[in-house]
Amino acid sequence: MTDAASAPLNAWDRVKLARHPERPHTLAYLSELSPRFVELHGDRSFGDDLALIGGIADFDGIAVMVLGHQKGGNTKENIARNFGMARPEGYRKAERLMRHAEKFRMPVVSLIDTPGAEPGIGSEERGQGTAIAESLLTMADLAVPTVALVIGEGGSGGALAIGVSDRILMMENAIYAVASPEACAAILWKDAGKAPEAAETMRITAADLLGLGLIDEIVPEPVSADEAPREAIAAAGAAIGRHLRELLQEFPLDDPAAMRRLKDERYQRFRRIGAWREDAAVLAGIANGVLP
Amino acid sequence: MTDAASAPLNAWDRVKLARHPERPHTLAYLSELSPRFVELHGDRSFGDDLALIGGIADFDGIAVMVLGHQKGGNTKENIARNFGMARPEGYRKAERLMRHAEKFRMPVVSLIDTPGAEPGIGSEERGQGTAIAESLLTMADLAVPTVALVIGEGGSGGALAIGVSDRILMMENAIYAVASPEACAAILWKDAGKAPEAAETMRITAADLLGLGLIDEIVPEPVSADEAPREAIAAAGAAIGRHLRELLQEFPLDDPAAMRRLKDERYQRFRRIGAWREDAAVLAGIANGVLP
Amino acid sequence: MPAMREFLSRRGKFRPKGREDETGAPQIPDDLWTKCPSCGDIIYTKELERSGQVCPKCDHHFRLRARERIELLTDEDSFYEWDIALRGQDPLRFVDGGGSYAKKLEQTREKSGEDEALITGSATIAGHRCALAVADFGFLGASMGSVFGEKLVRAIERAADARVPIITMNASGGARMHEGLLSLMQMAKTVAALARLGDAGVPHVAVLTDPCYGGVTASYATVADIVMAEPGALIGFAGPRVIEQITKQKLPEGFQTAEFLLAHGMIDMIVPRAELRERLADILALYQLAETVSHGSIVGTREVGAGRD
Amino acid sequence: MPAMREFLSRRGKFRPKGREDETGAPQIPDDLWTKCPSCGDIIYTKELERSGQVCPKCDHHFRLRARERIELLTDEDSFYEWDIALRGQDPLRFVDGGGSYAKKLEQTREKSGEDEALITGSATIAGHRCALAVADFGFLGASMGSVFGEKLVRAIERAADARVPIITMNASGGARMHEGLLSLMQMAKTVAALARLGDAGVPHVAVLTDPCYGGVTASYATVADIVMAEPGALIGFAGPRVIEQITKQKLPEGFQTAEFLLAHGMIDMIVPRAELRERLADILALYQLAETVSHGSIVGTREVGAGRD
Ligand SMILES: [Zn+2]
Ligand SMILES: [Zn+2]
Repeated sequence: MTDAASAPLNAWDRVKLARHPERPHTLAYLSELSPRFVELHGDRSFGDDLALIGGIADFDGIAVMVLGHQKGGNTKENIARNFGMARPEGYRKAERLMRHAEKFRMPVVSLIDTPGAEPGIGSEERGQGTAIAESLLTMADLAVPTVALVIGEGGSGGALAIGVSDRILMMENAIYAVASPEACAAILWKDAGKAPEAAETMRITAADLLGLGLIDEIVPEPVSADEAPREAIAAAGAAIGRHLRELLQEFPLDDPAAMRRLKDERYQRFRRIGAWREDAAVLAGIANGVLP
Repeated sequence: MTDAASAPLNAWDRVKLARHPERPHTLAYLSELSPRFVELHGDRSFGDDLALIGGIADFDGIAVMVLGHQKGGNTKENIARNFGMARPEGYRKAERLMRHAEKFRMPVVSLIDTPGAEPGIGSEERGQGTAIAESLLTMADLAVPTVALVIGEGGSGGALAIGVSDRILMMENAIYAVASPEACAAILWKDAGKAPEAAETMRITAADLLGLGLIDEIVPEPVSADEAPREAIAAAGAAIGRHLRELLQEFPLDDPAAMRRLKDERYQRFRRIGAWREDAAVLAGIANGVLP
Repeated sequence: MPAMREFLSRRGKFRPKGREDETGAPQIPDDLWTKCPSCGDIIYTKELERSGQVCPKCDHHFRLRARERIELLTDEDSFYEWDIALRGQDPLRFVDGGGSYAKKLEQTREKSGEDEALITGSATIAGHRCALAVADFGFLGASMGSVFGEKLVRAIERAADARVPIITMNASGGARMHEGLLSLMQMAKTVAALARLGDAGVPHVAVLTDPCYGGVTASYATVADIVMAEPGALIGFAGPRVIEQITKQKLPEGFQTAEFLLAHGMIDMIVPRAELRERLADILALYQLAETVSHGSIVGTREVGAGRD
Repeated sequence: MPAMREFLSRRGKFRPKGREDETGAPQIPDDLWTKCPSCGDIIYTKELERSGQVCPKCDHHFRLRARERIELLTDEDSFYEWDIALRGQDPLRFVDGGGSYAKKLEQTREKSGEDEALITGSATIAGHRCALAVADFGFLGASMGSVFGEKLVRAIERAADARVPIITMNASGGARMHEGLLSLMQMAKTVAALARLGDAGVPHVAVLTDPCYGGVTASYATVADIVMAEPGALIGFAGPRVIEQITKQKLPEGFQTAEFLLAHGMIDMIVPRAELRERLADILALYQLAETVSHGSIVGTREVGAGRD
């Protein structure tokens, strides 16, 4: 996998790297980056989801609430962690911890790494859609600075649920997509085997998304994170720390006006997203009070 | 049951009246008192509890959020309504609707009528204690006026969960107790048959509780509500309406300072409750820096 | 009230497109008779039209196009459409087996008679002013792309400014794949707009209709202040076939129906199409009453026994 | 900081009552050997004392009296008790088969060596100042009566004023029946005080210990910002016998244990007694750090690889 140095990687290569079993997951980041992490469990209404974890960490002298999808390092762990696919109780835990962070004025750091929210009977019974939507709503309105880093797979709504952040970063070999390339290929090509083509046209790599203005920064992986996890984590920690400090400087936590500005800037950030044009002839027609 | 007119009723008589199968329940009050009621369902995470209902009602020209326990009028209904014993999802629905009321500045009217929160395996699994506690917390801090009326049985924490109100009223033949007389007798007398004695010494009637300063007003039932439901409901409606108007006058909904005062007065109301004394000798000892 | 003036002035001044404008894929065959997909009954098409496309025998609610819903719901001539000049782009230069997204958009506009999958505007319902955002399943399965999101957010912002409730009527087959992550981000964008609407104390009522899946279910539609659904509508996050494939389990009877969601606490009520207008009018009246009372004016006087019995 | 001064000044100036003061019903027989009720092993009593009353073989956590918990948890000589003059009353003139509540209170004070079921005060844990409220199951099953509620609320108010976290260590067998509705209302009273503590942004950490039932579980203890429990502690709303009687169902294995609550999402963590002090110190340090950072001061500098591995 040292192709990175020689030939440019295509989107499908990145997909494989983003899913690489040796790639470090959230707990590896925490153990490397925080000397003090207190994990908090449970949604207070149904269960505790091990696929989406959270807790308070001392991150370089800042008390932050960390939220992150957690994949396993082997099959047994992956079964316990549901392959990083969170259930409604995971998103409800995340929402609870976001409110905790707001109450005690802790910035929120999200580490995104999921194939997507779990599709399952129980998840539908307990309102997977509603749980994700409520997490989005809470996060959009949170009165503390928030930084998200996609460390592996950023899979659809299940990823975004903890990613409505003031700064959005991606590891160089991470991906972030509206659907898995396989699902996209199955729907639009009627052939899941066309996933590599789908991956390309979907624009899911860090470079693509930086180009589209959807993310703020790429954390370089000169050697991919599965091969050099500590180096990748250190670079990620440095980037997150820099953004946190910038945000805390610009938006002092104890200044209500700054928190309103922060929320306003976050709103504008997402408000702008999209590609559209306005048909000049129609606009002229409206202005003149007649249809074009 | 027209003894009321002739001889004074004892506590156990009131228990029987409060539980009388013909006594009107929450929906009867709503149908009599509101020309427009939109029931809202569900806790948005697990289920919909038919034993604790809620919705927006036009109550005499005021849009209010009504919450109430709902018993059935017959066995089949009682099974569907779980005999008015709410589950955690009932209290979570109540909490959700309280926040709805606060968001849209609607006063909250609670109609209390439950033997208690359901004791059951599923209820424990889904956190009956936590659900009640969160309902108490939300209600204690609500920035809209709240009026509670005990229409039948006010059974323990399951009743109080929707009763942390600015005004607390009781129907003349309602009861309000920390535990059922049967449970109290079983524990303290080791004999559930001593329930009538327990009922007496527990001070659970409206008159007792008015005397203890725990409630604000008794709604008279010249004829008990099981025999004259429309009259009882009309009297209840008049009392609730009067308290609502007083509260709205004293605490205008669009005045944030008034809402802070309202919350402060509510806090002081509950803050005061209890019976204690301070041992003068010990106080003197503390003042002098020595133990008495 | 400058906000209210703007709320009204942004309309395009023209009558709404009628059903006769729709050239492509009508839900209802133009024959004399229509077969109900639920009970199999053969229904006189005119009768179906009179019932708002509800099967008189089994109560099956046929899918409706957005403009049909608007017509059924709003007071006559009260609908003023917003943002009719907005057009989709092909920001990713997306190409699948069938060609480019740009071409597909063009074809879909032709075929569906609509410019996008969401129609927004202001209207009155039984005299109550509201903002409306109605999804059109006939336009690329009402997938939420950039224009969908932008139109919805503009409608929410106008509702917030004018302090007028917004009603969304929702359907969706899933994400607009062709717009990639831009499509996913519309979930955050629309929900963020609702957060501000909520801070302003303005209500959002959502009506979920068949089918409602994916990003729409996982964003703005389910965090409404009141969520209702049409009888029998299928509503979920993941599609039933995906769930069946992945879990290898048989799905329970009635899985993901509106009735299933009600039982699981996810929606406030199920409202038959015939009662929708009246129910929404009730709700709008109650919110209006709350607004009036919160500004210090109480109109009612206690009349004992003035109830509904 | 006048608030902090008051926080400290309200203490009674005397050393905490030691275990030697307890005259009645000691949990641990004063013999050389103690039998573990969980594994049946015979343990050298002195060893049990050294382990904080945890069975060295099966990890069973014996119940502790409140002062034993305070001794195990706090820095030496750091505990200053509050409100030692508060005494219960008999407001209902409650009489059961055994006599009056007034008499029962008197007897219980004699037997237990305590004046009420809750002991409050200020202390430091590994140098971190906090308020403490510790329930004593040996006093009428740590039922929450008026004095319990009043002491707790005073402690919460002092914690809010001084902006110092409060740690509650909770156990309870249920309501104080003898105080009737006054007892029930302590649920509202204590939770209302916590609502204000929360508005002030001051944390509450609750430790649930065996057994914890009824009003305490349904009020202040479970709405803490962080809820932890001792291993194996039984925690619930309704008692297991009541549930079994009413439902006629066999209770599932491990029902209402701390581990059951963790799996069902109700608590944040299970902390063995031996680790409690350290874990609380960590949490207090993190909240302290948050407070410092929120006032604009960041002390750390990024050192790559400064982690725990
Ligand atoms: Zn049919
Ligand atoms: Zn043992």
